[in-house]
Amino acid sequence: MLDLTTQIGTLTLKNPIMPASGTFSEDLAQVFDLDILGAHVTKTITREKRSGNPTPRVCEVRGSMLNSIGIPSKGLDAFKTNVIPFYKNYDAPLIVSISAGSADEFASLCEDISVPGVAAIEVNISCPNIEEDGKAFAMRPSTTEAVMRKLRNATDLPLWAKLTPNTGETTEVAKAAEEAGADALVVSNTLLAMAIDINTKRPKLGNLMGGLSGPAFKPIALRMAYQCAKSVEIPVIGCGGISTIEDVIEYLIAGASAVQVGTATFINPPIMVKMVEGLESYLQSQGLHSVKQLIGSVVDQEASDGLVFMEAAP
Amino acid sequence: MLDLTTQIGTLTLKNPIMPASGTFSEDLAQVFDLDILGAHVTKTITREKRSGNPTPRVCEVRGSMLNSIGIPSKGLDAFKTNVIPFYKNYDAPLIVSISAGSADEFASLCEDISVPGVAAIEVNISCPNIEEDGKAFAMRPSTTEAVMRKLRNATDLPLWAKLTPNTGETTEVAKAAEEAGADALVVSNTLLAMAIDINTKRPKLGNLMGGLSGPAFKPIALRMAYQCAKSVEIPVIGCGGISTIEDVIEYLIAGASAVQVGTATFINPPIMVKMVEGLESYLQSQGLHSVKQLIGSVVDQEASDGLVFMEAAP
Amino acid sequence: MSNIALDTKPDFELAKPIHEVECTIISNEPVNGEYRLLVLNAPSKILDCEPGQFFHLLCPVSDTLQPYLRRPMSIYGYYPDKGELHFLYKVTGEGTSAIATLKAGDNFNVLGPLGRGFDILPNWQNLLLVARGVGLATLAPLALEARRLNRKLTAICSARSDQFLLSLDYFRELGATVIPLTDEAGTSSVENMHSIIEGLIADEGIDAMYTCGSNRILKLLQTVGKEHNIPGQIALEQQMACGIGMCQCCVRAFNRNGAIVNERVCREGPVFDLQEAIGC
Amino acid sequence: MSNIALDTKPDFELAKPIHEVECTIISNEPVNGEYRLLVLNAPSKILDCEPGQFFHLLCPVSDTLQPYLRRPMSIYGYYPDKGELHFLYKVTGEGTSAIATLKAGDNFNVLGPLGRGFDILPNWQNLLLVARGVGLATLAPLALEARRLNRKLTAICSARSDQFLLSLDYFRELGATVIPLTDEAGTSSVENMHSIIEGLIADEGIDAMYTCGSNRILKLLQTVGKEHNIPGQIALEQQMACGIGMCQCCVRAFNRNGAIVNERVCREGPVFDLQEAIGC
Ligand SMILES: Cc1cc2nc3c(=O)[nH]c(=O)nc-3n(C[C@H](O)[C@H](O)[C@H](O)COP(=O)(O)OP(=O)(O)OC[C@H]3O[C@@H](n4cnc5c(N)ncnc54)[C@H](O)[C@@H]3O)c2cc1C
Ligand SMILES: Cc1cc2nc3c(=O)[nH]c(=O)nc-3n(C[C@H](O)[C@H](O)[C@H](O)COP(=O)(O)OP(=O)(O)OC[C@H]3O[C@@H](n4cnc5c(N)ncnc54)[C@H](O)[C@@H]3O)c2cc1C
Ligand SMILES: Cc1cc2nc3c(=O)[nH]c(=O)nc-3n(C[C@H](O)[C@H](O)[C@H](O)COP(=O)(O)O)c2cc1C
Ligand SMILES: Cc1cc2nc3c(=O)[nH]c(=O)nc-3n(C[C@H](O)[C@H](O)[C@H](O)COP(=O)(O)O)c2cc1C
Ligand code: FES
Ligand code: FES
Repeated sequence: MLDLTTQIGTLTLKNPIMPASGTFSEDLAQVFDLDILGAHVTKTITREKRSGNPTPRVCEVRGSMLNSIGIPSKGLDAFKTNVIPFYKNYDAPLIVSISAGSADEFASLCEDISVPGVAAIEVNISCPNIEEDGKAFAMRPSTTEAVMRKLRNATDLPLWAKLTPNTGETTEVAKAAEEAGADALVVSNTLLAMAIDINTKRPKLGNLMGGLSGPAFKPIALRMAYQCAKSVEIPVIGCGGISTIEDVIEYLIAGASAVQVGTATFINPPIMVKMVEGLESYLQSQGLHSVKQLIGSVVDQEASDGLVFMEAAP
Repeated sequence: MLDLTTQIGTLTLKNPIMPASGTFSEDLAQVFDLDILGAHVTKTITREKRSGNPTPRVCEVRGSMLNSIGIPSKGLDAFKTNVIPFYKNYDAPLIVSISAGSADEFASLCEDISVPGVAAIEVNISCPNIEEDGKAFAMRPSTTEAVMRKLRNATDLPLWAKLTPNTGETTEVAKAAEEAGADALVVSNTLLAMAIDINTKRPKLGNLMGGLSGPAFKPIALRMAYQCAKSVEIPVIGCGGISTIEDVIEYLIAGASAVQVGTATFINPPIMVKMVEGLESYLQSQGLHSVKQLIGSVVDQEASDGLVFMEAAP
Repeated sequence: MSNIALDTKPDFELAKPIHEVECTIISNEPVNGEYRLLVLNAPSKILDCEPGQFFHLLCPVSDTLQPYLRRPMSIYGYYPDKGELHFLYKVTGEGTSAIATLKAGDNFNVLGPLGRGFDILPNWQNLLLVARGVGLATLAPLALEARRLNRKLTAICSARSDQFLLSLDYFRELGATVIPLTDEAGTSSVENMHSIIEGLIADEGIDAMYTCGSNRILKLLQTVGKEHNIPGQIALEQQMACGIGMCQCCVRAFNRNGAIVNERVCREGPVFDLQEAIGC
Repeated sequence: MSNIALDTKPDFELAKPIHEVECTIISNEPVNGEYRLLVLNAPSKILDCEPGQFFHLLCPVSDTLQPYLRRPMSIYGYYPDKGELHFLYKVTGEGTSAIATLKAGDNFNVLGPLGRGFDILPNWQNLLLVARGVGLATLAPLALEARRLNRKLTAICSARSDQFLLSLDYFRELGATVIPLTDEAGTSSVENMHSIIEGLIADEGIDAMYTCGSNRILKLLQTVGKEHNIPGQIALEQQMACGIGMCQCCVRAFNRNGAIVNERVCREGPVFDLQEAIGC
């Protein structure tokens, strides 16, 4: 029997494939049976209603996309009334992504969303820390640790910390999150980028800048997932540019215990189903019996010690 | 008369197209007349002979590449004897890229390379600072400022500081470099990334990780060039993923005073020649008479004030 | 694929399944200088459509054209009996240029049908359709449906010149009264359109109005609708990533009960209430 | 393009110009289960080649195959009179799979000729060529050149089985003596190869040896070369980005005067001194 399960702290997922926050919703149930997935991850919510950023909110770049959706949110109450009950119809665990502009607001939202039906909380600490200088919490170890401690005290549910690539301190931030009690790391959110329409001379996004996601982003997020898996003991959930079963395998080999699929679902909505099937055939073809045999199986030998934590010269 | 010239501090370049360090050498003279270019930029050199990183040193990722060449160098003396005289045959100014592991070694190399035939020095501060924790000088404003001050005191030649994308403090680093006396910023070097061969489970680069360059990198480097141009008074030279004349124009509109072309030359060796021609036709078609009319012409209005310096939420 | 059975799980809003399938190109020919007609051989499961719905198209990739996101395109015609799906499109950028390279026999991946189509309420007998340019592509299936339901349809079609007046014959064949207006002939002004519509209302009455695209027409119909209390619907466009409601990139603002609300064009639309729509 | 005149500027090492040009595919057919022959219609300016040189090929991009870097490929044949350029290649990954999709009439962008080819010094009369598998592609033009210079050539060709023995007829037509060895027949062992070579040396003598690829053959020829003081050359492979000497990614280590030196395969090579080469 093939064993596709993976362990994220106390949670056992029936397979390591799940959607990334903001690229998934109840609507996808019209495309396939959502119980095929290892978990369900919601779009980030905030306590208040928010309308999100001005349009255009997405644009295409060579083989990938930028988005500046922001966090439009119907608010906490609407979420509890409409969204949580929908996912109760499924066995897959529900992971709720939350965000706030200050550590205290973050913690109080975290507490209020710790309700039955929610299996874990993903904390989107890649959003700007409004109390400080507007840099995301996850850009610095100190702000990461501070917000994560408050979040840890606010809930007994598993806490997944979603990191940002917009930092030069990936491993330090990862360790700070672990230190402060995160149960897993999601690596990572989008990378700040920009595109300009040369005809109108206007930025292609209403918000000027936005986050790069999709295939172009993969080598960067994979590097981060590898660095994090080498630096912490808690599980790492890889996220960034995963579009094929080969990408899933690459992340697992690099050390990710599970993966989140984002932009690829926009291009190919049933792709996560194909990945679950593909993972099964891959294990079979390799004579492996469990996903766990793949996780962290990268052959990096001595090379890894000296290099992982040093930013390589060009 | 079309005016393609651009001003980088005291240097006037006859057009804004030049190669990026490490993606250009005397060998390209076999493909086209190198005097077509606005400037010549050498591969980074070190004082000592170095052999560079283990092979494989490059690999392909979706629509782009990673490299971990390192800085193989024949050393300062060989450079002075063989390379500088070669470029004396051309009118285009010679920009020499240098690197070192400590601020003092950097400054002394800078002094020793300030010889006739060299028009400006590009300082590759994206290399690891061996004295501190191995993070590149340009990852932090403090180390940037410290090394740039020593470099500034070491030469009277124009100093171009080459920034790294592996930081969450792009604008702070840009300002620190300006503050310490840089004459221009080159934005930017490659972004740390990784790829694993799923068949062998080995990293595709001998060095485990390497720098992403090419089209996938463009939206990131363009964002940085825009942020830098908004934050400093000195000229910004855009670099990252430029492969077409449209890319050149996008960078100029974003605020770059000139551009460096790297990976695109590997795919299409005469591309810089086509870009110079293309720029001319573009200006003509737009009824513009000077490249300077394009530089910084982005229509970002009010939006820019609040947003440029805040890392956008996903 | 996407023949993943939706089993006993909760029916999301009792909505129909969305399919991702490979179709085969039957033809892809220019209709006039600006538009092309794409005819696909499609499985019947994706041909259970409503007028106003759209598909999200995966564009082919080549050395020179490399679109990444899918492109939304209204259904121009759907024919379950023949197994055909038609799109009428204008080549405007990278994606549509790539679609234009498709040849008979090529595979083409489509996702749909998507979104909410036009309503034709039982008491809407006299229908008016006002469109300009490629907007006709979106409104065309409405004419087919109007005939099926045995309603009377008048189509005011505006374009730069006669040569860009698409689908007139198609509308006529379906029994619609067609009123062509062109810039060339000086007949396409808002004023002229207004007086023509007032004439129709005075003459035999209009129960519902449909349009899409043009801002000027939207404003005109909103005025007429308010004055004569005639309901109406408009199909809107917005940039899309997912096309099925997940990404929230395709929102537009609407006026509803005095407040401004954001709605997703791909999910709550692309057809919206005429009076709630806000021009841009 | 690249018809950019190299005017009065310093001749870089007096080297010939490198051209980037679009060629047209004449044919691209399988030669046996593993190899394909690509025949291009090429302008004469790129056909001024030396045996052992290579071209850097820009692979076509499609929905499923999207190679980015160029791919290096030895010249299998160059025919300035017919305006033809030939490559013999094995489909191993994304790039060569993409090249395999090219059809007669398609355009194909090549860069070259590149690198330093084989030497045939005036006093090298009896030449020995030892190759295995696709390595024959690299050595084939050497046979043509040997005939042009009126030298005697013996070719030891090794492969898994007869069916993979490429180019034997080609070598024979050019007047070479061909010694085929196969794993199937059990004749391809290093020992057997060694005794055959010793036989040739004893018989009529060998002035120079050429090989490429296989580590086992390299070691054997180094031993033989040292023992009998016979010079030799080897063509080596390494991953490439630029192909013309700029990026330094294609280095390999060589033994030179007791020290280890790095050389660029694309520029100082791909042909190197046999004794300096280091197996891997
Ligand atoms: C629901 C809906 C139905 C449509 N029906 C039709 C139709 O029947 N016939 C037709 O010709 N066109 C139709 N359009 C417009 C069509 O989607 C665009 O013309 C097309 O996406 C342009 O892509 P491009 O790559 O050629 O242009 P580019 O300008 O290069 O596109 C760049 C990006 O902007 C998006 N974009 C550009 N214009 C539009 C637009 N008007 N609406 C939405 N996104 C846009 C593209 O999808 C792409 O992501 C419809 C749009 C929507 C939203
Ligand atoms: C000077 C030279 C001459 C060559 N001549 C021939 C020839 O005549 N016929 C032939 O079949 N092959 C030849 N090769 C090998 C050929 O370049 C590779 O088989 C080809 O690049 C594989 O590309 P791929 O995308 O199909 O394989 P992949 O394995 O998917 O390639 C991945 C990457 O590795 C590189 N790579 C893989 N194998 C090699 C290799 N052996 N050498 C260099 N780079 C490699 C590719 O270029 C690409 O960048 C030659 C190589 C060199 C350096
Ligand atoms: C349209 C869009 C909306 C997103 N919204 C969120 C969000 O609300 N919260 C969050 O943590 N990440 C959000 N993300 C980031 C994704 O979850 C994911 O981290 C990122 O897209 C990288 O994965 P990918 O390359 O597979 O898309 C969003 C991404 C996209 C493309
Ligand atoms: C093979 C290779 C070698 C490089 N070597 C150097 C170097 O020695 N010094 C340096 O400052 N940048 C080096 N770079 C970075 C480039 O100069 C440039 O900043 C980067 O590639 C981004 O531009 P591109 O996307 O146009 O290639 C190198 C890049 C590549 C691809
Ligand atoms: S396009 Fe994604 S929500 Fe509408
Ligand atoms: S491939 Fe670039 S130096 Fe050889």
